[in-house]
Amino acid sequence: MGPLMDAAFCAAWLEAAALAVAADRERLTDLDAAIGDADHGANLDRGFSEVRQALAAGGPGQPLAVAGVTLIRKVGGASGPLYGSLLRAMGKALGESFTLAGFAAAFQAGVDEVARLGKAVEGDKTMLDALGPAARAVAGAVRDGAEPRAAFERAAEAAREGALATVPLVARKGRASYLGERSAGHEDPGAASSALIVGALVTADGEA
Amino acid sequence: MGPLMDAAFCAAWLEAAALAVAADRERLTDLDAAIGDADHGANLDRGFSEVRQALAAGGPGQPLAVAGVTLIRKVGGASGPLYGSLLRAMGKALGESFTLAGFAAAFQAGVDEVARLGKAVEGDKTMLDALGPAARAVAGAVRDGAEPRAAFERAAEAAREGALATVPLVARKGRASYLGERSAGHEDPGAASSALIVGALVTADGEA
Amino acid sequence: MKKLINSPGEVVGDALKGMAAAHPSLRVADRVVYRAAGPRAGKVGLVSGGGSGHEPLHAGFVGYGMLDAACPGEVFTSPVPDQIIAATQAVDGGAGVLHIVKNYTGDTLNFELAADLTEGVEVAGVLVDDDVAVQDSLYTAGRRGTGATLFVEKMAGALAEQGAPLAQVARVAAEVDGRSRSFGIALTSCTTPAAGKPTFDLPDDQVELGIGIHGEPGRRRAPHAPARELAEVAMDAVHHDLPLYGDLLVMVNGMGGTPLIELYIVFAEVEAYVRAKGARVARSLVGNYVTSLDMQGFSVTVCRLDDELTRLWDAPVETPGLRWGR
Amino acid sequence: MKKLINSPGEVVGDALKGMAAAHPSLRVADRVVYRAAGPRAGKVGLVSGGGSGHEPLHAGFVGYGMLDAACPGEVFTSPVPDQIIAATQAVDGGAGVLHIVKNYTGDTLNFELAADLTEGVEVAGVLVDDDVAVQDSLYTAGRRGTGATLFVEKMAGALAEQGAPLAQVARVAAEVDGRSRSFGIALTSCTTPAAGKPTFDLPDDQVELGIGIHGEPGRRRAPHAPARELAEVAMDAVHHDLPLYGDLLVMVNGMGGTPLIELYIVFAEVEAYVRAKGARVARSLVGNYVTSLDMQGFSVTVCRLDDELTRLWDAPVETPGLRWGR
Ligand SMILES: Nc1ncnc2c1ncn2[C@@H]1O[C@H](COP(=O)(O)OP(=O)(O)O)[C@@H](O)[C@H]1O
Ligand SMILES: Nc1ncnc2c1ncn2[C@@H]1O[C@H](COP(=O)(O)OP(=O)(O)O)[C@@H](O)[C@H]1O
Ligand SMILES: [Mg+2]
Ligand SMILES: [Mg+2]
Ligand SMILES: [Mg+2]
Ligand SMILES: [Mg+2]
Repeated sequence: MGPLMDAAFCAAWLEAAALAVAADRERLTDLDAAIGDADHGANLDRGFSEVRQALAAGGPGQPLAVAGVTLIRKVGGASGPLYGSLLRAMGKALGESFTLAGFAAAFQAGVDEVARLGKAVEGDKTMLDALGPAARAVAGAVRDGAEPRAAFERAAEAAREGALATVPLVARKGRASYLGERSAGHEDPGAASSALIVGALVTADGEA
Repeated sequence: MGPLMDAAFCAAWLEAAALAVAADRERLTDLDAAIGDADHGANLDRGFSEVRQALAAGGPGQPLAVAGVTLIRKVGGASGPLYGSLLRAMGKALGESFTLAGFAAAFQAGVDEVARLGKAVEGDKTMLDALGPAARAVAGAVRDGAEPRAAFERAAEAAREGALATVPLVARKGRASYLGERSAGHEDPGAASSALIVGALVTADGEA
Repeated sequence: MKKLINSPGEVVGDALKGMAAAHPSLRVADRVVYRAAGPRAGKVGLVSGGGSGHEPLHAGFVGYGMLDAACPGEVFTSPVPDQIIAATQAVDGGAGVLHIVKNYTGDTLNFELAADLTEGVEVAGVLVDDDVAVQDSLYTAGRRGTGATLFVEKMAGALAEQGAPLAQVARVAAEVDGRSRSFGIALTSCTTPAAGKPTFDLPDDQVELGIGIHGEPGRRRAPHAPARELAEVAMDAVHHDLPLYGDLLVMVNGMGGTPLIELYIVFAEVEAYVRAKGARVARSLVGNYVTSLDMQGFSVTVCRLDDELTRLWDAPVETPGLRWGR
Repeated sequence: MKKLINSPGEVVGDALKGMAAAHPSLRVADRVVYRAAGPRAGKVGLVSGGGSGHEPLHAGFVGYGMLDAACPGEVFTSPVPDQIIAATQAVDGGAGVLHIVKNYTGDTLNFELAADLTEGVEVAGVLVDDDVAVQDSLYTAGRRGTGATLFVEKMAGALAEQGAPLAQVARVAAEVDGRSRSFGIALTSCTTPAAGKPTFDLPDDQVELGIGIHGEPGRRRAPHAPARELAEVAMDAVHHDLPLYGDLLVMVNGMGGTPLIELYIVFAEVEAYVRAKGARVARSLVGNYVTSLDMQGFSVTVCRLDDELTRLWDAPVETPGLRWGR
């Protein structure tokens, strides 16, 4: 059992994720231009701006649940409902305060929801290739009795590696799959943004 | 009175003009791109190819009259009817054989017809700025008792100078006039093609 | 140059083949596009034409309520008299034929030659010259004909369909032209198949103001600006020449390479401009109608309506390019 | 990037403003485009939608005989469930609503979420997946929906207008999709307003084969070739998947930046191809209908007609983008 975490941490995470997405907006769109339709950075940046507004408006509800619903309602595209469902599922599973183990379980539940909705598995060259390893890294850290900070660092590392590992893959889901063999040799934009979002856990932990 | 010239000379002139236009097709279109619609070389080349075919088919009639009707019927645009009328008027005025003085008068009649149809005067930055001086040069040569060769050389020179003199002018007729002041600084494509066609008189005379 | 063509010399012929195959309502013969149904006895015939590269103008406007025949020339080159003569003779239903001619030296010369040479048919002509970017004076070639050509063809066509005599059709055609003004702005040049390269170079941050429909450069260049400002430049030019009031027919026309989504954005600005002047967009058209090959940009054409013109505009039309009421 | 826009973020909103102003037959509210006349009691409602940038699809096909509402997303981004829920509830005339969804992850996810969340309305869906450039298998996202969307919207719309029940409208919609195939070729990339630069670079002597309608690169590159050969590549791909015989509905569709004259040239080749296979182009459509912003290129969509589908195609339609019979 790790120490207790709370909703404020979730809000800080979302804030850090929003900043990271805004900073890399152009890179994400460029990745999407190569094997998709050149809007991933714009989509997520629009979505996370809305998330920040929704959180600033300060309504009730777990920040992750609020963020999830906001992404679903405001982004559109593939990544809107997928990231939205990830966060909504996590928010549903987490209360006002929770342990790192609770967080790990919620994270896995969110990732499972993405896989279910997207009908995708790891190796399909999607965000799952970063999210899946990241969720397992947090769970592993919990088993090892690690502190949140170390857990998040391991998750961020796993997500980054997972994202990079999409480069040689041939896409089987999403727009990149239309390219067939030509999708190989490019990093999946959704995996890249997942690495950013998971990486924001570390930033948020540093601040909290 | 100069020596007698004949229909064969007219045919040779048209042939030489066709070759000159074909060789400078791209330059003429480029001139037209700058202040018109980028088709002058294509128009004239298409027209003179048809003229060569019509003459090769060997029907009856003065070659210039045949050429004139062919240009009117096949080219379109501004230059088709204008050059066509120039040549048709010349052909009407000339018989099977004629003197240089007769040619000079016919040339002037053709130029007058262009001015009438185009409602243009010299200085409007059109083909007239090359054709007018050329016709006067032939007439002058006749007055001076020059040989055809010398007359044609003077005409070619006058046409070239006339064409170059269009560069600073602001166009008042044709598409170039739409550009207003911006038409200054460019040679008029029709004046340039007129210089080629008049210049072909010299080539034709060398061959005849 | 990347174009969907077989070769530069075959562009017009191949496109006409495609038109004929796509539209059973049309018949193409010797470079003239006719209504397949042929002339109607007693109806004034309408013939238009001009260089190709402006599609759907003119051939796309052949059909019930609009043209009887169109004479397409080579790209940006007016048709030759033979085409016009053949068309004029073929569409005469005994009530005479109206030539609708855009004011370009080449078009006027070739239509005049054809009118002179057409025997046994009463021919009247209307000259379309709506482009306010060009100064109209005795000492110029006069204003170009651009977007208003569509208005003239539509309204004169409706009147002819209703059985009006030639003189009246010609009068209304001239009236539509007199009540119409246009102004165009290009973001890019077009590329003619014959030249194979853009007619003019336009830096990525500049636009051409006051362009025509043949890739002629405009009167001047200006920095690229938001749609709102470009629409204002165009509408100011129109309004300066034809003060806007009352009911207007407004066309926001793409130059061929501009997608519809952008034209709607321009239309929103144009409509707001008109409203701000206290006038009203009573009828409108948004799309690529009078084009300049693959040029990106737009033109706006405004016609001051009255009750008769509104009725003529609303009358049924059935052509490949414009259709309503049947 | 040179576009006729005010700013990248305002593109869709501004274009909808223009559509509403240009077409009194439409009503725009909260990013949904409706028929101004509202739902008709007892008629099945048709809702479609998808990313913007494909104009006139979808909003341009709202009107009599076609859609009841369209939900435009951001450029190339599927709409959000809220839009779809609002549209679905608004157009229900008591006979249920058909969702016409192009097969993209984003579109299917958002329409599914919306269908789940819409209360009190019977909802059926049809997935359009006509693009033979994409391999269809259990292990892929499946074929994209492209040109056939227009066919589905037109024919299902006609059937709904005739009062058919939801199940039958859905069945015919699926049948139209099943009988339709598409293939697209790009000469240039498009430029999304958000990215501000072309999605892909294509050398001046190359084309992309098998492109979609979102600037996704195609399956492979090939040297640029005459229209005849490009048409053959596209038609071979279609014919390989859906052997051509009998009466066909054929659309030669521009990708947004291709002028009509070139599309007619392609159509001439496509028609010749069809004839050579012993089939017949019974109905056709040539123009920019299912576009990809300013991309230059074309797609061809073929649907095998039967008598019922021919009747549905010929039935009256009155929308900004497609109109005949009224
Ligand atoms: N079926 C799927 N399952 C999981 N992730 C997916 C799926 N389809 C797409 N994605 C992810 O979404 C990303 C694309 O998101 P985005 O560009 O915003 O949406 P769109 O593809 O609709 O334009 C891809 O890079 C991929 O990671
Ligand atoms: N009214 C006119 N009078 C005399 N020459 C003219 C007139 N209008 C145009 N021209 C000549 O025609 C030339 C253009 O010919 P061309 O490009 O073939 O036709 P178009 O202008 O119809 O495209 C001009 O450069 C000019 O010399
Ligand atoms: Mg994308
Ligand atoms: Mg020219
Ligand atoms: Mg020309
Ligand atoms: Mg997208």
